[in-house]
Amino acid sequence: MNDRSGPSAEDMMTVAAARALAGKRTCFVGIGLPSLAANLARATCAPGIVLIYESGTIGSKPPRPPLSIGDGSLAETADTVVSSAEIFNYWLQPGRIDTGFLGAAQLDRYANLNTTVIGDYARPKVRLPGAGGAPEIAASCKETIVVVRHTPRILVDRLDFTTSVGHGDGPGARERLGLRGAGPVKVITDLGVLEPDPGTRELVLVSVHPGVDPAEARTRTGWPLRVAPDLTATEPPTRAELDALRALTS
Amino acid sequence: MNDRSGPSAEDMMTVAAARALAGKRTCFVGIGLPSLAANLARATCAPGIVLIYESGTIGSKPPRPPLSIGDGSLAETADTVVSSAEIFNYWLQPGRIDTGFLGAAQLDRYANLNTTVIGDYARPKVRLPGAGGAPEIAASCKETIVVVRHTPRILVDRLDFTTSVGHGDGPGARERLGLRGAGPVKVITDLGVLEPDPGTRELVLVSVHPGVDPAEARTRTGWPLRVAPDLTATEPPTRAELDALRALTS
Amino acid sequence: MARLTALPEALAAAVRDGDAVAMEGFTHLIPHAAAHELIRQGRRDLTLIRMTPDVIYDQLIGAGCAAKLVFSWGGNPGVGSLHRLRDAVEHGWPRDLAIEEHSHAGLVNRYVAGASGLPFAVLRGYAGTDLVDVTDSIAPITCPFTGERLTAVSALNPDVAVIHAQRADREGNVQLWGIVGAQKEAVLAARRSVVTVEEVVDVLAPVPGAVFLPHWVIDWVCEVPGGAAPSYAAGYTERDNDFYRDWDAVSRDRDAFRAWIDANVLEAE
Amino acid sequence: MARLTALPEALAAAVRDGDAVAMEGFTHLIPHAAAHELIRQGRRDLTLIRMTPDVIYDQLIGAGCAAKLVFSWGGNPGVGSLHRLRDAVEHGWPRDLAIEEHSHAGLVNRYVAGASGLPFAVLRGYAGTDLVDVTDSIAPITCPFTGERLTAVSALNPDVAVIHAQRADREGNVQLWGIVGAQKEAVLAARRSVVTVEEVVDVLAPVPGAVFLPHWVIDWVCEVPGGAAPSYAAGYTERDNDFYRDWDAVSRDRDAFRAWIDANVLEAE
Repeated sequence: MNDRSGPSAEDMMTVAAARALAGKRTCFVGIGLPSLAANLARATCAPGIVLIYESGTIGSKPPRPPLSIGDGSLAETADTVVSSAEIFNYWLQPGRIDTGFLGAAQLDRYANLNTTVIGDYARPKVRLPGAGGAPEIAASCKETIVVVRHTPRILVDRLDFTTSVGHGDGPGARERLGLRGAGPVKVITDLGVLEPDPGTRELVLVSVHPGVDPAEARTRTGWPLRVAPDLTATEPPTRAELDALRALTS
Repeated sequence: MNDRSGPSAEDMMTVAAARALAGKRTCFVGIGLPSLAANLARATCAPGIVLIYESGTIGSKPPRPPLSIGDGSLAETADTVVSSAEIFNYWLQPGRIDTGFLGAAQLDRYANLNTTVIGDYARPKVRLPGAGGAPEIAASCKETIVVVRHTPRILVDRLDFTTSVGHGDGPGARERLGLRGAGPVKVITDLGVLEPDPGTRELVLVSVHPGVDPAEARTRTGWPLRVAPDLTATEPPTRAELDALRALTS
Repeated sequence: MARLTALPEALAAAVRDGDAVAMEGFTHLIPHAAAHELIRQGRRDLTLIRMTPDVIYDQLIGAGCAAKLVFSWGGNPGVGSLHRLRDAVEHGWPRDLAIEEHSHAGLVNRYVAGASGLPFAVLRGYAGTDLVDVTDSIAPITCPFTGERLTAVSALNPDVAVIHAQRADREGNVQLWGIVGAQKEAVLAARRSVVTVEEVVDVLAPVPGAVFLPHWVIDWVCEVPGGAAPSYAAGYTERDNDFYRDWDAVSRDRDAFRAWIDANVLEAE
Repeated sequence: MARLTALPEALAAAVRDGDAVAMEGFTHLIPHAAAHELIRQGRRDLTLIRMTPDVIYDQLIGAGCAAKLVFSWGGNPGVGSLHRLRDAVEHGWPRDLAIEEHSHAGLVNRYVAGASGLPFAVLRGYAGTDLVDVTDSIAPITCPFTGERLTAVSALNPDVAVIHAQRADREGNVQLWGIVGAQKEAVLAARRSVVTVEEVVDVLAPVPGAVFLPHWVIDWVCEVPGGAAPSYAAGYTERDNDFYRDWDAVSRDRDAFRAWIDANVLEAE
């Protein structure tokens, strides 16, 4: 990648996701973009953040984002490595982790997530990887942040399958289900940032990335996306953020 | 102790207990006499036996029997040390350990054990240490061996408290309670060896140690002790057994 | 009691057609050599159990060894889909594949219950998800103290667990370290177990973070250096990330897949 | 977030009268120095929780700090009775002591449930024993898959966990090894935690078999060399078996006990 190139939409999404970790102590990291963003946060706004991977590594400090969740560098740089049983039972489930980072193949207006199938479960059009750690990350982290590309195939009116619960069917849903974390507080896309309305829990566009027309975000959303009256523009990536990102991905 | 001294009743009890481990692969060891006997077995009839202590040490090979169940030598000589949760949940509970060695303050004719209180529970005459690992050792080992001194204060008609279940109230009791191990197969005392009758599960005197009159064993038992028609005499300790015992205790 | 044998002999004795087989290793120490041997031995109708089916089960499924898959995340980590798994689920090729799926937390607790000799485990999980409707091994359970409603999952006790580890000694004690996943639980839950190792040594020097499995809970130990490739064994081998990336193209195409299996599994030994 | 402080300051902040306090360490790494500090601070009405009350709780009970004891084996290991515990239960001296007792398996699973954020744990235990009649935190539970009846125990979430470990780094990460007992579970189950350590070091070099507790689950770390005596810290100190044997005579007699506490706890600092 050319060092002089401006930030892409993807870069902006990663930077915005990294910024969401400022002030957080611990993050349960999924692989892919969440892992890149979490490591960018560690290099910029959250230098002391403890990254926890579902492979059981606690306090991983990989020099480069790993390809897989089980890459050797995650274990070698970790403060400790625990078993799969322990990472879920002792560390994730009790709600001691501040932030969970999730992706999804489908997301609805309440930030519920599908990573299981597109189409009918018994005869799916697309068989997706499935749940992994997501349902319990979504249930138990003090809050979650979802990172997805902004297309109407992903931001859908209705999920084909509910793999992980966001805000369920609206106010009070998480409490009724006994989910103790606060659920998704931000959905970060390549166009902007969505947050749940404090009253209805429906996702609202609160910020657009530099150069993005809010109308484009609405067009690319599978439900009639509400736009916050005080819609803001995302701060563009700083030189330091982009340098740190390049250092991680070059 | 004088190397020339003959075997005491206590020595005989220890040797008889050690012999009961011949052919066993694994033993869950309580502290005190069970630990001495298990280590004697390792030095004599069961050289490869794996000793497991409830402190979480698996494969301990202490050079001398430890004072406490947590002595450093147990961990230092172990194949591995696991947490308290793991030793009970993964190793004891599934029934993968051949023999459990137990002591008791009271034992009844069905080899049920009391290690909790003498007298009334709320205002006990003697507050004993309590359950420890015993209830689950008694429940889950493939079989258990109980080692007690032969007095009517210990071998009682009725327990003041049931801490650990032997053969319950007789035939079928363990099955009804869902206890999957076979329960006590031998009670070894300083006078002889008792075994459950295959039909009634009541303990029967099957062997007396050298020089012991079976009448004495009956007198020193708190219920009318039955004597096996084919009562045998315990083989006296061999020179090798006594030498090994002296080496452990000197 | 562990026996040290050659891998073909161990698997021929341990795994029968129709068995439920757990081959564990969470993106590390994945027992690929053992999977290839199962393909060579022509095993059929297996229930394959694994948190992360990964390329190893993509190969077994594509080779027609599996009737059912029990899993919690079925992708090629960091790359994308498992195309042989998808082809089986989406199109029934080379045969229909029954699916029983969980979250990681649920599946690992099924192993924990199995290793603990319990019929079920309890977790905070699945509430509000559609997984409860499609998976029979999930049920609600109520706390007898607080009345709170939680989730139970039934125990998993595979017929056979197969894992890869760094080392064993000549008695068959096994030592593994790095990312340790659910291997201990899988072995302790299973009726029989086979462990392939990078090397057999005289003495297992203690290693920080190592899991130790004593010889008396293992049935077969087989020395298979590199037996985790393209996965890795921390301290011995590196993960072959290029293989995982390249697998995407190989596995997308049925003929390319068959040619790969022919050349790399069936004609190899 | 761990703060490195002096022990008196940490305990004054962490432990209040009436708290439920778990001081763990299974016959190893027993936090005796912290117990002595609690006696000096005159704490009252504590619910003391510990698998093996041992000499440490004999002292706290005899000194009148405890209103209740939750435990699973209350003896002086290898020696005999805990006479101060017995005197409290049998004669209400120096005050009545409520008792909640379990088996080891039951009590450790209560910690496991607490550490796991669950309201209860399940085990095969207690069936046929009288413990079920005298202990409220035991209840029957039925497997939703097999109908089998098992035993549930309620979660333990102490107000404070106090443990002793070999080492911490300057950030407050803690490392302990040897017999590791239920310390990790006690700390993870507790609302607050205090860890005394043999030494604070710059870097925690990995040690085989070590448990690592990250700084962000610990509240206070205090450097207290020898803080486990007469228990021991593997790699640092030896168990003082003579002390345990001698304790029998000291603790049998109320006056001898009080004199010992005066001389060795109250007048020491």
